[in-house]
Amino acid sequence: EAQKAKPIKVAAIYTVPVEQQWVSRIHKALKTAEARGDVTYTWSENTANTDYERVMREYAEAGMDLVVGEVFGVERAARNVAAEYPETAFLMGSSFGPAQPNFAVFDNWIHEPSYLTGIIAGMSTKSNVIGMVGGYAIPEVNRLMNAFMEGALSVNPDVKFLVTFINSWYDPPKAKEAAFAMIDKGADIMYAERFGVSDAAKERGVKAIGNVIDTSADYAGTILASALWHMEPTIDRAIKAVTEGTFEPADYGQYSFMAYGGGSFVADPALVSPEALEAAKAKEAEILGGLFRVNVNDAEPKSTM
Amino acid sequence: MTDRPPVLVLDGITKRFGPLVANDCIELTLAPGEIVALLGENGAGKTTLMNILFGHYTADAGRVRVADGAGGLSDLEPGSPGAALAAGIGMVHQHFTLAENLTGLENIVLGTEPVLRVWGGRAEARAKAARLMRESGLEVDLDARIDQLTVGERQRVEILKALYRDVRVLVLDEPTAVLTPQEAEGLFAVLRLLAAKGLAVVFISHKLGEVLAVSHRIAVLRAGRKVGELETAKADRRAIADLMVGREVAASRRSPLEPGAPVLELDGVDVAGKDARRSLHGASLLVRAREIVGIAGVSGNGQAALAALIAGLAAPDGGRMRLNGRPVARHDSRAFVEAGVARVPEDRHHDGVVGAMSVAENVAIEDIRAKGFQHWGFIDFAAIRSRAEAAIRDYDVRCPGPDAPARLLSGGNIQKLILARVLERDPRLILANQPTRGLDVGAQAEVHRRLLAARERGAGVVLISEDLDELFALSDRIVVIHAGRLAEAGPPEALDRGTVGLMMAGHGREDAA
Amino acid sequence: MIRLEARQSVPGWLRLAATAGAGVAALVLVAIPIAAAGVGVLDAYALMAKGAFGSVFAASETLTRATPLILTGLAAAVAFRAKLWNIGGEGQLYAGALAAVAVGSGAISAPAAVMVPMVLVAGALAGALLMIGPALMKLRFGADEVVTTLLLNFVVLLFVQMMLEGPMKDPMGLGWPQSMPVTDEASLPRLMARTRLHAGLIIGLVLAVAVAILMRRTVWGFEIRAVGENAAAARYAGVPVTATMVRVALISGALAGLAGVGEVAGLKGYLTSDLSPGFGYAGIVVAMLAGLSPLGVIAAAIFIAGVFVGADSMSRATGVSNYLADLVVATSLLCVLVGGFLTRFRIRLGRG
Amino acid sequence: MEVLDILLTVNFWAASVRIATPMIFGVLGALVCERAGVLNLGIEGIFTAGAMAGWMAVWAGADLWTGVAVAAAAGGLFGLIHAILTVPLGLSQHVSGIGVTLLASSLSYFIYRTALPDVTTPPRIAPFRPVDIPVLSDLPFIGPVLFQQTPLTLLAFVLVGVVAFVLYRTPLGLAIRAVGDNPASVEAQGLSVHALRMGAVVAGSGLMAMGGAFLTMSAFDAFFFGMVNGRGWICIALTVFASWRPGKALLGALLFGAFDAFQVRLQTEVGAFLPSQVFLMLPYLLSIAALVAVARKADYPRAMLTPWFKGQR
Ligand SMILES: Nc1ncnc2c1ncn2[C@@H]1O[C@H](COP(=O)(O)OP(=O)(O)OP(=O)(O)O)[C@@H](O)[C@H]1O
Ligand SMILES: Nc1ncnc2c1ncn2[C@@H]1O[C@H](COP(=O)(O)OP(=O)(O)OP(=O)(O)O)[C@@H](O)[C@H]1O
Ligand SMILES: [Mg+2]
Ligand SMILES: [Mg+2]
Repeated sequence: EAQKAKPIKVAAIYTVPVEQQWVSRIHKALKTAEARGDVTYTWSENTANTDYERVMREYAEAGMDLVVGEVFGVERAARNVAAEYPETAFLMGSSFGPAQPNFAVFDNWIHEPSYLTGIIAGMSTKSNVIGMVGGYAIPEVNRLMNAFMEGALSVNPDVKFLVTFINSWYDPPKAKEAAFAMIDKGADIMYAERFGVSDAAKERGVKAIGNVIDTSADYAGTILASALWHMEPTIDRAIKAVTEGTFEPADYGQYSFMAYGGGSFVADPALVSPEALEAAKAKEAEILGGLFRVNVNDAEPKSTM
Repeated sequence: MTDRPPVLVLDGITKRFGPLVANDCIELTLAPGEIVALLGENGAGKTTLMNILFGHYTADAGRVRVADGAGGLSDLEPGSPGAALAAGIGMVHQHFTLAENLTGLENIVLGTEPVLRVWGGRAEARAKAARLMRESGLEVDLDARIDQLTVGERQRVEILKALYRDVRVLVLDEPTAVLTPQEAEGLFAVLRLLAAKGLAVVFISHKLGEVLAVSHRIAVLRAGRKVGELETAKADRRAIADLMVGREVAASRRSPLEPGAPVLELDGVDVAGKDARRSLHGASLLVRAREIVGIAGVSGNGQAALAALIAGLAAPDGGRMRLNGRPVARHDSRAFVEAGVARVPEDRHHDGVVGAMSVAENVAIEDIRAKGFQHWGFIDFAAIRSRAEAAIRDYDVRCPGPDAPARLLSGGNIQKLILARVLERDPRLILANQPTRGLDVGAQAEVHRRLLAARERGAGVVLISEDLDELFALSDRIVVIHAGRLAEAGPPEALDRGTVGLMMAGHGREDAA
Repeated sequence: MIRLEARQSVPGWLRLAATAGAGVAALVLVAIPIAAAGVGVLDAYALMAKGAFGSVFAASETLTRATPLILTGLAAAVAFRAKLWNIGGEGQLYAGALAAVAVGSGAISAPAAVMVPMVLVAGALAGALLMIGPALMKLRFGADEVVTTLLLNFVVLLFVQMMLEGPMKDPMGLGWPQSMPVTDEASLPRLMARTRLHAGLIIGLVLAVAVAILMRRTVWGFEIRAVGENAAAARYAGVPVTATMVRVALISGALAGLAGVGEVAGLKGYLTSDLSPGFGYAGIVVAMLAGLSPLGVIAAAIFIAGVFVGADSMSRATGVSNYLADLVVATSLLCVLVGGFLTRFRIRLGRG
Repeated sequence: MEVLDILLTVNFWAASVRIATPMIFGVLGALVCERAGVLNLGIEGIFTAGAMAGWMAVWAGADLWTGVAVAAAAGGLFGLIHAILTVPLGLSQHVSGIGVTLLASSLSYFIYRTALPDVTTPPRIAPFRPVDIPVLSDLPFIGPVLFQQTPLTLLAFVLVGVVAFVLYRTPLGLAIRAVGDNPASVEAQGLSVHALRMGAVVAGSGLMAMGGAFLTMSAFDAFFFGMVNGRGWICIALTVFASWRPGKALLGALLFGAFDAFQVRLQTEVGAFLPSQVFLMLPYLLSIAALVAVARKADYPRAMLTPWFKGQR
């Protein structure tokens, strides 16, 4: 394949608005690349799955070099469209594997830092009740919740979990109410998969665990630890490959792992006990050293109370 | 009286609806204390003229002038009922303008209070309404919601509403159509009283007797034009009818016939309705072929329940019912139609026609599933059309054509359409519920002729009416309904109106006679 | 003073002029946000036209999006004719889709000649069954169908999600809540290579004609119209009102169910809980725009689909936020609504 | 017993009231429109517009109550569009309503995105805080449930009384009730059918928008796409349940709030045994059941959906 002149043309297709935590990470990485001058960047947000295929085609027809997106609802169709436009590189969030000739995949593989936040939570809870509020019970969410629960149980077998799904990506008031209900039931740490949960925690003076994005500045004194996702390693690699003409339909998922800097774990030393922090750091080192592998479990997590 | 300066002048009023000229350069002058009757066939343009006067419609030409305080006349703002009310004009509408979710009192005070007032005022209003009721004899329960009232009671509220405004000019558009004779008499007394105090009244009615009894002057409209005006004192029925219709209206005569086999038998039938008005208690009734049984009664005494029963819309809760000598198996409209029952509903607009559908479809609606009108579920439009054309021709239904929507027809023509629909099937039993209400003299005579003709062809007829003249003229026997109970009064020849009136008020046959 | 006067009849030129006028008005109004976003207005419109009908692909996309709208539009048109306010097209669409995958994703294996009709019937049946509840609740208890059908949309969607996370989950879906794919035998054939056009469009067109015939030419249609226009008079004249209502409910639900079948067996291949971006609700708009005329539904559906596809594509080509597409659809919709008004009435100034 | 435990806690009822608050505004708004004879399916979009406009005003520097006023004005503006289309022009209330929903939400999103193109985490405002009312807030049970809420919740309760008072105790309310039942009754008494209807739709839409404002200014502190999440539609349903009465509207909204609060709590109680969707369905199914129970007595504004033209029959 031929080399391409910078900036290459990149388009992104999101099925949700760019405020959605998940998508916001891709958006941010692409914005950064645009600011660096590596790419020109256009995007469509809130694109219904019904329209996804058309939008892919339109971008491909428009001569995009790289199309980024998430094809969870349209896996097969997306692969078919991609195959028709071999000149365009596709990098898509997907639960499946890559496909020839030009369809690479990624996913938010931050189960590792999630496990570490679980350790923090497990050692920090006094009531031994942890609340978890999710949007939808989809693999991308379940996986992180399960890793978190496993991490917590690994240090505190007595901990119990409350799990609720609110069936919406953006209904913070509803998420907040769900969180309140759990705090009423004794949860003293809230796993904040959605906007609204940390708000409830802060209002009621309990702690929260962040997910995907770092919100500790917005909830001073509330966020114990967060499992963060960074799309830059993934996006930058893809951009580089496309620019150099070496793009392969690979699985970029690994670049979300901690080892590549795609996932990271942060904790607030002011709120977390030194022992807990130490335990998490020790586990982090094991993970980075390849001595420990966090399980991937996509099943819907259930309350254990 | 007419020498006084006028309180109201209609000057060259013209109104068109598309190609139709509903009012053609009409002049009318009204003096204080004068009762003017406005006569004309259905669709002559009476209501249209009054609607212009009151501001519901805007005239295409001409103006309405009302007396101002200074002794002169000034133009009334067109198209504004508010302005008309402010000028002291009140109107009792032909079709009720009542909000049914409000009480009578609320309907009366609606629009009379400052809209943005926050507190008070209702007590005086109630007192005033109560006084009006006492004075006029038009009694209603002011705190009952309108939808709980009978048509007659609603009409009383409608009249009270206009009286409440202390008007100088009062328009009454067919106010007596749903009142009992006694109520109508009460209303006339009030009108005379108010007129004596200077109220000017426009009174519209199809009942010539009333017109002659109450009015000072008569104006006649025909096809949108004013064709004559005369002093009531110098008028007689025949002259008026001639003016209105342009020809003489002959009354039908009932010829003596020997009744045949029973077509409808009710034997101790009970209907448990929502309230007394919609209930029957141990009602027994026999209707034979070739006879007309007239049901007399004050509205709201169970006529609705009886009509629903005979129309097949309701089943009895007790007792026995037989049609054509056989017990009724299914109480539903279609079964009754198929058993040869012709049903003429009381409210022709509500129950009689589907206004948005064509005349032809409305003629065929009872037969649409019959052989000859459909094949394999597909409608035979040619058959329907030819049936409709025959109906329009034979029953003189005035309409733009079989494809015109039925809502464009006037009430009288809707009634003819319904008669054409139900009588063409050669029915064995006919239910005619208030068949001539609101119809002009010509249309009334036509309906009467049709019912008598059906009787001669062998049908039994149940005629429910609040018009005693009609009952006495058509019935072979009169049965009185009161509080859900039926009482045989006998053949009209052997009866006088007083007896029937007393029976309608709840007295037994013996003490009434 | 401004007065309105109903027209006796609507001349053809006026209808055309009003539609054109409405289009122009919509374009003028939409120019405001486009210009506000810093894009050349004329360029934007050229791009919009191109995006909707400018190529075989664009036109095929418009028709593809119109396909479910035709069916949900018919569902609403039939029901509204009888004054049965079925707002539940969305739920019935999902019910139809669910039934289609239940039957068509391998549980039964048979040749296409058997499978395709079976999938269609299953979807129609599911949509129809879903309407039975609201119809009976209305007829039996007087429960307002606007509310029951509306609320059932939420219930059905949750039920679909439950099925997709439970018994109907694709074991090969890597945990993602989606159904097993519809087998090739059970899929509706594609109409054209390299486009997404599928046989659902033909089904929609045929059914539009069928519904038109049903309403105008048959006894059932007659009874439906009579019940809708005046149920009291219809009942009085012996029309079986209850049976007609139930019949209408079933037909309406079945049509919406078929829309779901088309989307899942013709377009996507498997069911997810985001199958429809509100096709059921859009069907109401389509039906009313068409004046409840079954054939008009076709035009209205293509109009709505074309405006959306064109505006969406334009927003992408110009880099304006793609929320603009919905804004254009909404504005066009309201303008067309007003345009229809101008054909029915004459506006007169002053008196005389 | 666990279920009973839920029902006996103060926090459960406080949550019910919170969840109910936007619905109270919404149902009141829908009720005012429908009482005047106009179905307003624009509600879902008007909620969104209120949520966006109120929040954005505060974000741009206005104080909270100004934000509420801005939200109400935005709602009133979209109400005016619906009113013009459906009242003097007499166009289909269904289409106009859905059109207004589409217009109001897409315009809100478009404005939001145009104003904040590069935001991945929505900016926040300082929202309304629960107020402490002397004596009342300290009452046992009632205090925390009713009087430790934010001012908007208290406003919602007050508005129930205001709407009820206006509808049933003032000439204006009388006219609104009449015009929704039979416009001819109002016209014949010299009042303007169109002015009454348009006024009611504008006012009702303003109320609806305040429900949206509650979401971004009280329940939460930022604006999100799609955050109204069907609440408007539920209000349309609750209006029928409420039989178009303000008191019953309050009851219906509270009932729905309680169903929802209950559902969330039940999910954590027995969520391990049943799919989460079963709980989420609960409020809808219970609402349908409640409707069926009261349906016979439902008292429709008879002229609803029917346009009125002067001089036409
Ligand atoms: N709103 C309207 N639109 C169209 N045409 C109308 C309208 N109102 C009245 N007309 C026409 O005007 C004519 C006169 O009607 P109008 O109601 O004035 O008759 P009327 O004399 O009151 O009859 P009736 O004695 O039956 O009450 C009718 O034949 C009808 O064609
Ligand atoms: N919506 C309408 N459009 C056109 N014309 C109408 C409409 N409604 C009524 N009309 C006309 O108005 C006239 C009067 O109508 P109305 O209902 O008062 O009948 P009517 O002649 O007064 O009959 P009746 O008083 O005996 O019931 C009718 O002749 C009819 O043609
Ligand atoms: Mg008249
Ligand atoms: Mg008349």
